[in-house]
Formats: sequence, structure tokens, C-alpha cells
Amino acid sequence: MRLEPDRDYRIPSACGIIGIMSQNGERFNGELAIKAISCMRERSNGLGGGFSAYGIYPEYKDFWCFHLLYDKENAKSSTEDYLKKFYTIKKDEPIPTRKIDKIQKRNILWRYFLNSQIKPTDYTDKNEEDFVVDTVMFINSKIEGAFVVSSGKNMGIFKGVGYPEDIGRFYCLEEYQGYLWTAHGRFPTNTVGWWGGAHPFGILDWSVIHNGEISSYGINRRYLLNYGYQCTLFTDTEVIAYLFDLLHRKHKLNFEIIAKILTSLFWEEIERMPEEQKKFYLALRITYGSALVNGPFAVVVANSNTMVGLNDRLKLRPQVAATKDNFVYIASEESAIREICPKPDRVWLPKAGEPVIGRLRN
Amino acid sequence: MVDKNQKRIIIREEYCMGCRLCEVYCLVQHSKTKNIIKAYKGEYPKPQPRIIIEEKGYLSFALQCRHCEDASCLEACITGAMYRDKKTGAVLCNEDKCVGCWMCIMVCPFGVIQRNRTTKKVASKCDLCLGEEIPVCIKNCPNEAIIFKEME
Amino acid sequence: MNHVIIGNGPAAISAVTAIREVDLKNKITIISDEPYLNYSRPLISYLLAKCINRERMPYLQSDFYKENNVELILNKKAQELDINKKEVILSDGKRIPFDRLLIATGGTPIISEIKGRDSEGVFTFTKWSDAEAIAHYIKTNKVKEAVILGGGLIGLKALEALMELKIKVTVIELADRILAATFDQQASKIIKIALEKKGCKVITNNTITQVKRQKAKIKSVVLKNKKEIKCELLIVAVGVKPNIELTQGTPIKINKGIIVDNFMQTNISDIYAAGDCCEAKDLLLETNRLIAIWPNATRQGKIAGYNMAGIKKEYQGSFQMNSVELCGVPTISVGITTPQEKDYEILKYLDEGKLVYKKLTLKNNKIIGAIFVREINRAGIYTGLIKDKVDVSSFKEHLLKEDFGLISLPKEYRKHLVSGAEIEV
Amino acid sequence: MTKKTAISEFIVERDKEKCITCQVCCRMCANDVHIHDIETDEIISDSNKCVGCHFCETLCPTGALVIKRNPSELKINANWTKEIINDITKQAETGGVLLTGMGCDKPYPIYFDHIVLNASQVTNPSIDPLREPMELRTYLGRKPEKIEIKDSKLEIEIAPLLRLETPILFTAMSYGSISLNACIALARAAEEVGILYNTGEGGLHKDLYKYGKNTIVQCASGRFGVYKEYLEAGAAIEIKIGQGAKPGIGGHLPGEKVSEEISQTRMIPVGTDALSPAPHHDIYSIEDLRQLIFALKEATRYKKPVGVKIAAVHNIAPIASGIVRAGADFVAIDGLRGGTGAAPKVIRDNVGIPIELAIAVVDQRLREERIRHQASIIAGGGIRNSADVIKAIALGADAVYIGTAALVAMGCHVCQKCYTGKCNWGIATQDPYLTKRLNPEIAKNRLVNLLRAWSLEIKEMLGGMGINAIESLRGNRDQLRGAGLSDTDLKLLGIKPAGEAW
Repeated sequence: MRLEPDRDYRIPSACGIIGIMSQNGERFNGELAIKAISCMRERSNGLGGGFSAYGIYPEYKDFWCFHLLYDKENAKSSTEDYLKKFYTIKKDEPIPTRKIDKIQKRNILWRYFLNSQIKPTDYTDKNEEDFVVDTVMFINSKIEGAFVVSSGKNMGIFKGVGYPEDIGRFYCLEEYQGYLWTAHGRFPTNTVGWWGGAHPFGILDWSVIHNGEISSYGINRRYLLNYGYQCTLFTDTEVIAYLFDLLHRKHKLNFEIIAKILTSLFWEEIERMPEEQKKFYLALRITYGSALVNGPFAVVVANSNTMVGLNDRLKLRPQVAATKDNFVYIASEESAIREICPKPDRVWLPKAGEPVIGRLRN
Repeated sequence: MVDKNQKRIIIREEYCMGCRLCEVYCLVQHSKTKNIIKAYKGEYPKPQPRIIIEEKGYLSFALQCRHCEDASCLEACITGAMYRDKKTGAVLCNEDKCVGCWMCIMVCPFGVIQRNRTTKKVASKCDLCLGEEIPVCIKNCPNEAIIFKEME
Repeated sequence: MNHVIIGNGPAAISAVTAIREVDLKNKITIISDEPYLNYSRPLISYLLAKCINRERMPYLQSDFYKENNVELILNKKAQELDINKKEVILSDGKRIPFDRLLIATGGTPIISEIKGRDSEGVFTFTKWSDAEAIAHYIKTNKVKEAVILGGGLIGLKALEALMELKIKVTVIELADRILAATFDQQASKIIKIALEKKGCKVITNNTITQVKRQKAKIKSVVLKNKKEIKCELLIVAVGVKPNIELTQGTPIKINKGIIVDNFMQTNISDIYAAGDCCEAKDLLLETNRLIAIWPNATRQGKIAGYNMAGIKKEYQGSFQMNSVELCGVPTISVGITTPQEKDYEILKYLDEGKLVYKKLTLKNNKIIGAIFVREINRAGIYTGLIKDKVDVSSFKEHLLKEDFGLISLPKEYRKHLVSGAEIEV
Repeated sequence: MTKKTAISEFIVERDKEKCITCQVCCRMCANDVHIHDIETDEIISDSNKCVGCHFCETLCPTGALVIKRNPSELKINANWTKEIINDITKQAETGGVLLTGMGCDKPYPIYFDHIVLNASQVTNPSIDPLREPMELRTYLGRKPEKIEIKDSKLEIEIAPLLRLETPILFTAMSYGSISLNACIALARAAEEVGILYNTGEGGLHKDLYKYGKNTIVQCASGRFGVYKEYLEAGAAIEIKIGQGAKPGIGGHLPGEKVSEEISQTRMIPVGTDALSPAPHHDIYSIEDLRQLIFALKEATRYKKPVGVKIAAVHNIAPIASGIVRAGADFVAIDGLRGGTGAAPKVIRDNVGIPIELAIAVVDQRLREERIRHQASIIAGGGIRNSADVIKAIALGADAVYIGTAALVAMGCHVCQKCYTGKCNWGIATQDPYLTKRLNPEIAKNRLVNLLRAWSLEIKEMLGGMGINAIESLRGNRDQLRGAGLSDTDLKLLGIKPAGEAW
């Protein structure tokens, strides 16, 4: 069988990324995200684009929303059989798309709103999130031709092969309202046919868009394996998503600290600190050495309450941040931000390893 | 007086392997041709090294003129052949002036001044290989058992 | 401030160097009754033997006096001392004032009273002029045979010189052996053999009673035993004595020589003495004593010089030592070589065949004397041991071994000796 | 017996034209190969005695000497080789076990030489170590699985760790097997570079206590020189179970090597053989090991990491896992090619498995069992250059032990005659005539240079991969590819074949 890039092996890619968030939770439609990403067309080559949107399914906000990608009918049926074992399907429907000649649709795109029947107690140490993760892992790795694109609540990921703005139109994103949007345009180094490989990558309500290539991928992946994260497809993005899930959801670490793990301080910086702090960062680095993400990258990681922008230790990939009122913007290029927010209050270049964090206020 | 940056040979007997390479190269340095093969095979009389190797059991060391600050050989020399080089502070022997009275041999507490084996007439001693950047015995010691160091 | 030095020998010269090390401005005057700039007396035998030419007599660079800015008064004898006025009165009556005075007048040959001693062809042998005179006499009188009275160092060096000039020589020594002062029987014997091999006659236990002459010139000498020896030249070398005329009749204390303290000062302050004319500390006998040898003269002159210039330096003392090569046999003798008392230990090495002889005298485990004949390399190590009064009991058995060297000495002493030696780890 | 049937291994070629009869070779050969003949004033060399250490060759001032392998050939026979015949001959003469030194020299596959590294091109900028920080610092020991923080304060205590400025340590070489000067050189180099050396089972000479913070003290089956001060002197303690060169075999320091100094250090009488039993007689199973580990931790009040050194054998992965569960803070694995001062040839050449495979399977097993963080892996036995180091680390080691490489830096020419105690280079000997030949200052500088050079090369390779911290390479097997390895090898090593993309 022919190896599928992204699914069976990693391929490097450059990218344009943008994240927009209203910290007050004001919902706005996808048009804005499309506008912004389209002005970074230079940074992609038509071989991948995608969006993540938060707050788009308020009426089903308590249900797990699975966006699925099927190669063929029987993949759909076996997936649904599997889901039915553990979930009640509140609602399922095709993901609405419109015909665009630039995009040739070759998958079944379906979404489900699910309710887990599993009592946490049944699965001893595992809670519902873990269980959902297991479900996703199972479908992605065991059911051929089926792929879970997103699996969070009140959020969804829309992606495919093509230029991001076309993908946006294809999914009719202008009809969705969300308070946090991220968008991604991809420049893979060889042809990719598989839609699953496009960004954002999602698990639970995490979504990651990413520009870069992770040299530490090999060890990051093996490290995550210890915690049951099967990296079923070969994209760096997946690794970052899982690291966030592990460190935030399981190890209960806040984003500032996670940033210091993924892009740890240099030893000499730690040396110069006062004893207490030194002890702290030493502990952090020796404990999470395998979670250090090395190589050039700029990511925007989001979940329902947060949007985090992060740059590698040497800032080898571009990342600009801006704020306007309660809005936070993170992008590969300032132009993209100015396109949708001509007069930001503040624009800055985050330093290497310095996270930009937007938080949902309530 | 001898000024501080003048260098002297320091002996570290604990590292002397007793290979006598210092002697070999000293001999070559003080030969006519300064070519090792010729010096050994082509020169008669055989050139004389200015260095003395002492050996007893596993202990050994190379000894050459200490170029003392308060050199008794200078006081004892009746011809003025023995003199101190102003620049390096080295104690040198002008062999043309020397008549071989052996006063220097009599007073040198290190016994490092020898009768010239061939002429038997004049005293012969270490000249710190003046002209060379460092004495050849030091340059060629494979174990740094003798080193060239500013005097304290 | 005036530094005045009487004498122009090694003691005087090293005094000048020492003074100039600390005092560049004050005046230094040297008074010498000889016509030459400084020269090396021990070289006269080499000069006579024509081993060296006149150019090699001086042992300093000619610009020495200029460089050290010394006023030289040559060919003038210092006649008198006016100690109260602090003045030296020269033979021409000129008066030289001094603040500090160094008497370094050296020694003069002992004149033994022999009938006919005043004949032409009879010489002593201590100065350049002596050598010149002898050389000239030999040339003009075609001397074939000579006699030397005195088998000491000077006598034998003269003898060697004459032999170089192909003159048949007889040496007459009052004692039972030549070099009696410094050598024991064995050592003297080896030298004697060497001399006789070279065709010279050695007569011991004897002396000259009369010099016979033809016209004014010597024609033979008559010995104590009436034996007569034909010769055209006689060199009297029965020893030297301190040259102390100058001090006679002054309050300066004298014995055989001028008595000095460990700072080379006489009993009169500001008046110092050094070299062959004085009696300084003997390290072994621990008394003051005449030791008329070159190294002592330089050392004493140096000490005197420092003290004259106001730097207190003490004379550590010295002892008798001599090195001489006769007929190609190098010899060295140091310290007390033939002690009279019993409580001495003697270590000997003798190679009858090669005529190699080594001897050490020890007193309560310290070396106090040494003789080396033919094999003299590294002899200085023993001199050092004598000087530092090192207890040798721990390495006694190695002392006369072929491979004796610093390595035979106790590690700590060796390390201290070989300055700069480091102990690693 | 007069008939000598063994063929000499080397021949000494002396260029008579060049030889000046300075006799340096005669003075310097501890095996009395070169003898000066006074009558003829010539030097006669007896090739039979030559061990091929090349000391004379390196000192000869005119380059008159060349040591060559003896070209004298037996009938070609792939089965009965010269070596085998010589071995049999020797045994026929001596009737004893054949001893040898250094590591296995048999042509088993060297996996390092079939593993290639990756480098960035276009999509990922390589990093220039001369311009950007490039971090090799490594901490060894037990590490927490996760951090717990309460109001921005650490909730957990970090166990004692060993800090290395570069992921290399000097492996266990006892004072006794090597000279004190060699030990001093290793200790000083470790101190200067900021790494550690290992006392081996020889105890700790009084002059070496001052290097304590750079010392791993070993506790082996002989327990030589093991006492309170000794345990407290070091930065860590290593329990030695086995050694790659002689798994399952004890040590034996012949009595003639047990000098006054050594007897004091090892706490045994002068001149008595120092015998390390094959097993620890207080460790007959894993729980006994646990007891010893904690006995040692107690003895040092839990202030020092305690590790265990084992030889790489078939069952290495489960053994290592057991050791970690028994409480070891690091596991040192010594591979088939690991060196020794003296071992039976047959054992050295036939027992154990290559270190590359051992690293791979142990790292994999510890990860599968989720205890990888509980202990560090130190890999040794055949680490020859910086490439081996970086490959070992990418396979999953935290750091490597080097022994032979260090000795070679000090002058060793791997003649494999350590057990004779006649090391001309002054390394593997106690003979005062020979030990002084190793000037610890020079040796120290050479060791420091070696480590500096390797570290620079490692940084270059890391930079090429676009990595600027060694922990991002540790266990990062994606950076490796196998060239010319079987599928099984690839599977065991956990690497892809060259040519296959990410």
C-alpha cells in the first residue's frame, strides 16, 4: 500500500497562521478569519488550509462534537457502530459545504453531537476526557478510512487540501459565529492528497495551528507514548496538541509554565537566577527535558478558554501579536492583522519562548 | 642583578623517564653540523653534551648548569672566561679564554661543569642553547620532566 | 664620599663591582704599584709557557674601569697610612684622602736567605713582570737547565712552564713530598711519577744552601747534602706571605696577615681588608686564617665592597682549596686533606693502573677534606657538601662510587639545592 | 622447553642507516626487546618480545624504528587462523587460561558504523553552534514524573543528581589496574571539564579525595577499600555487578601489582592477590541488590545517587528494568566491546551483546514500563568517537562511559598487554620505572582536549539537526537511520532504514 504523507510519514511545511480571539466572548463570523489568512497567500501553496472555530455550536455546547473525515461509506458505518457502543448520538449530519471548483471534495464530511454513556467510575482512573481521547485514538488508528478532525465541545475544525480562503468558502464559514478563530495556510514540501493532514489539528477542544518543523519530534512522540498518546498521524502539530493536553489537563500546569517547558530557558539563564527560582526551573527542565520542543516553530494553540501563541527558543519562525480592546491577534505577519484590525492598540514581536496568551473572561 | 623575566630550567625528577633524549639533542645542538645523524656518525671527535643525566634505580633526572644568581664559578674563574650574559642572565664560558685550571669544577656545587672530553683543556657547560627560543633539551623532553620557566 | 682601594687584584675588582651595584655616584680610587691594568696573576705560568699571549692576561674587559668610573693610580706604591687624617700617602708623597679604605695588597713571595741569591738568573715567580723577566732571561741566555726551589703550587706551575719551553728542570722540596701543603703521600706520588715521566727531577727532603755564579750569572746550586746541580736559572718559590708593610706601625691589628671581622673590616672602622693580605674566617677551623686563593679574594672583596657601600653583608668564611693540572694530570684538593689527629674517618679510592686517586676526610660524618687526582669531574659537589656541613652518614657508601651525584643525596637536600625543582601531585 | 613454536606477532625493523645507537629504545622498552651490544656498539632487537606498543617507535629521534605486523604467513585457512594456532600453541606451552587486556577485538558487527545521522536542509535551519547557544549539560539520576506546584512553589523534592557539562564520563578504571598518575590525570580532567570519573573497584587513594565532587566511587564484589569515608568521598556510588569484557567473571589483581600504596588503598596486605569474586556474595537475587542499594543510600543519608553497573547480556532489558525498580538512580550498561585490565580471552571475545542493541532495548523497555524517568542510562563499551556518543544518546542513553578512548588519549596504543603490568606508556602498570612516564599534567591536558573536541563535534552535529539542547536528541531515534542493517536489527534499534522519510 502506498504511504500517505501526513498519515504515514512526516513532511516538512512552511505556513501562514492567524489566531483571533475576543476575550469577552463576543462572537464574530468566519469571514474575518478568511480575510486575514487570505492576505498571507504567499505563505501557502494550495496544498492545505483549515480553520478552528470556538463557540459555534451554542445549542449543543454540552455535547461532544466530532467532525469526521471518511474515505468511504463502510468506514462511516463501522465508526458509527463503534460510537454507538459508548455514546448516544444526539444529532448527526453532513458538514455543510458549497461547491467550489478549486476544491475537489473526495471525502465524506460528517459531524456528530455525542453524549458519553460512560460513568467515570467504570473506567477507574480515567475520566470522561480520557475516554474521549481513547475513542479518538481508536477510530484514528483502528478504523481504516476514518479520521476524527475535531472532538471538542462547542467547537469545530474545518480543513482540507486547497488554499485556506477556498477551504473557508467551501465550508461556508461566513455562516458560523465564534469568539475564537484560528486559520492556517500550508506550504508542504510535496503533494499531499489527504485532508486529515491539513491544520488545525485537534483533540478534545484543543486545536493547534503550527508553522515549523520540530527536530525533537522523535523524542516528543516517544515521551507522549508513555502517557498513551498514540501519534497516529505524522504531523508535528499533533505532538504539540498532545503536549498541551498532557501538561495542562493532566499535569495541571498553567500556560506560562507550559511555555517554559516547550521552549525551556537556557542553562545560563537559569544559572543567573536567585536560588529559589533556579531550583524551580532546574526541576522543570530536568523533569520535562523530553517535552522540550526543539527546532523552528510558531504555533497558536487554542481551547475553549484560551489562545496561546508560542515561538521556538531561537525564534526561527515569524510571529506577531497585537491587541485591540478585548481582542487578541496572533499571526505570522503583521499585514494579516492590519487587514482585519487597521488600528491595533499595541503590536509587538513576542520574544523567543515568550507566550502570548488570550483568556476568556466571564 | 638577574631580572625576573629571565627563564631558567626547572627539573621535575618525578617525571624523568630516563630516556636521555635531552642528552641526544644537547649533543646535536653542540655539534658542528647540528644534524643528528652526522653529529653521531660523521663527527670526530664525537660532540659532547652539556647536560648530565643522573640515574639511580627508577629515579633519574637531567641536570644542567643552574645559572646561579650567586655563582661561585664566576668568582673562581682566573681568566674571565666564565661570565654572565647580561641579557639572559645565563652563566656562559668563553672557551677561547679558558686555560683549564678547573677552579670552576672545584667550586660548582652541582658538578655540572665538565672538562671538554676532546681538548681536555677547557671547561664545557650548558649555554641554555642561546639563540634557540627554548633549550633543545626542554623542547625534546617527551614528558616535560624539564621545563623552561621565569624565575620566581 | 671617597672609596679608596689599595691593590688591583681580584679582591679589589670585585669590591668595585659590589660597590657599584649599590652606589653609582661616589668616587672610587684604585692604587696599584704595578704598571698594568688589571691582569690575572695565576696566568703568568701559562704566559711563560707561551700557552697564551699577553692579550689574554687581563681577565676583564678593558673598559671595566671606565664603565665603573674608577680613578686608576698605576705604578705608584701606597707608602703610608695616615689613619687620623684618613689619607693614603703615595711613594711620590701625594696624599689621597679616603672615607672608606680597602687594603687589598695581596701577597709577596718569601725570600729565603741563600748565599749568592742576588746572582743574575735567580727569580721569584708571582707577577707578570716576573714572567716577562724570566722569559727574557731564558731567551738571552739560551737557558737549557733550571732549578726550582719549592715544590708547592707556584713552583710546580713554573716548572710546567719551563718544561713547555724544553728546559730540563730539577725541583727541590724541603718537605718529604711535593705539594705537601695540600696533598697526601699518595697524591704527591702520582704527580711525582707524572713529572718524572716528563723527564724532570724531583728532590725532596732537601734545600739549596748556596748559589754559585760565573761573573754575575748563576751557574749552579749547592744542596744541603753538598750535592751540586748545574743550572742557568733558579726560581725561588718557597711560598708567599701577606703584603702588610703598609699597616706596620699603624694601630691596625695584624697577625701573619691583617685581621678582619666577618664584615672584612679591620679593628679600625672604615678600613677594610680583603684577599691574600688578610686573615679571614676559616669555615673548618673556625678561626681566622690566611687562605691565599683566588675565589676567597673575590668573595672577600665583594663582601668588603658591600659593607663599604653601606650594605651589611657577612662573610660566611671559606677554606683551603686548590685545583691545578700538572703534566696533563688534573688535580683538586679541598679542605683538610691530611689531618694529624686520630678522630677522622678516611675514605679512599685508588686505581693503581690508571693512577686515579680519590680521598675524602670526614669528621663526625661531615666531609672536611677531599683530594681528586686525574678524575675531577663533579668534584664541586663535595666542596658543596663541605661548605654546607652536610651529614653524609645516610649516603656514605655512595660517596666514592663511580656514579656518585646529586641523585645520591637525600631528596629534600637535593630539591633545595636544585633550585626550582618541584614536587608534583 | 627450547623449541618455540608460537610465531612472533610483530617484527622490529631498524634502519641501520638512521640508527645512531643513542639507546633510547633500549632504555625505554620494558619488554627488553632492544639490547645494546657493547662489543659491536650495535642495538639488537628481539622481535619475539615485542608487544607492539610502539613506545620506542614514537621516541626514536631519527625515525629509525618501525614496528610491523609479522608478515610470516601460515597456509591460508579460514578455519585455523594464525591467531587460533598461536592461542593453541601458547596453551600447549602454559596449560593455562589465556589472558588478555582491553576490549573484544573480534569483527562482530559494529552497529554504530551502520547508523547515520540526519541534518537539516531548507525546511529547517541548521543552528550554528558558534553563534547560538548549544547545550550539552546533562543531569543524571532519578527524576520526577511530573512537577507539582502550589502557589508557584515547588511541591516536590528533587532527588540528588549528577551534573555533567558534556554527556561523557570516564568509566571505572581502578587504581591498581592503572597507575596513580593515570588516576590523577582522569580526576583532574573530570574536574576541569565538569564531568565525573570512576574509581573502579580499587578504592580511593588519599591523594584523590580532593576530587570527590567529580568522583563516582565503585562498590564491587571484592569490596576493596570500601568504608564510610570512601562512600562519602564521591558524588555518587556505583554498584558493580558486571563488566562488558568479562560478564560473569570476577576480577584478579596479581599480588606483584599490590604495592604498599595499593595495599593501603585497597585495604589488603602487600603482595596478596586482590580477588573480586564473580558474584557479590551478598547478592544472589534482585531483592538482595535492592537491600544493598538502600544500605548504601542509608550510609550516605540519601545525599548521593546510587547506580548499578551491569554487562550487556541477552536478558539486559528485563534486568535493567528490575534494577530500576530495585531503586537504582542510574544503570550503567557495559557492552560486548567494553575494555578491561585483564580478562580471559575466551570470555572477552565471546560473552555479551553489543552496546547499541542494549541501549535500544533497555531504553524502550523502561519507556514501555513508564519508569524511564526513574533512572538514567549510562552506556559504555566501545564508544570510540563523538559520533558513537551522539548515536548512543539518540538511541536512548543519557550519557556514555569512555575508557579505552581516554587511555588512548593518554598514550595507550591498545597493545592489549595491560595484564602484564609492563605498560611502557606508564598507564596500566605499578612499576615505578614505568609509572613516572605518565606526566599527569600532560595526560590531563590531552584528556581535556579530547573531551573538548568531542563536545564541539557533538554541538556541530546537533546544530546540523536543528537541535540546540542535548535532551531533544536523547531517545530521538527519528534522527537516526540504518544503513545496511537487517529488518530485525532495525526493529530492535527502533530506527528506520536510510532512505525512508519521517
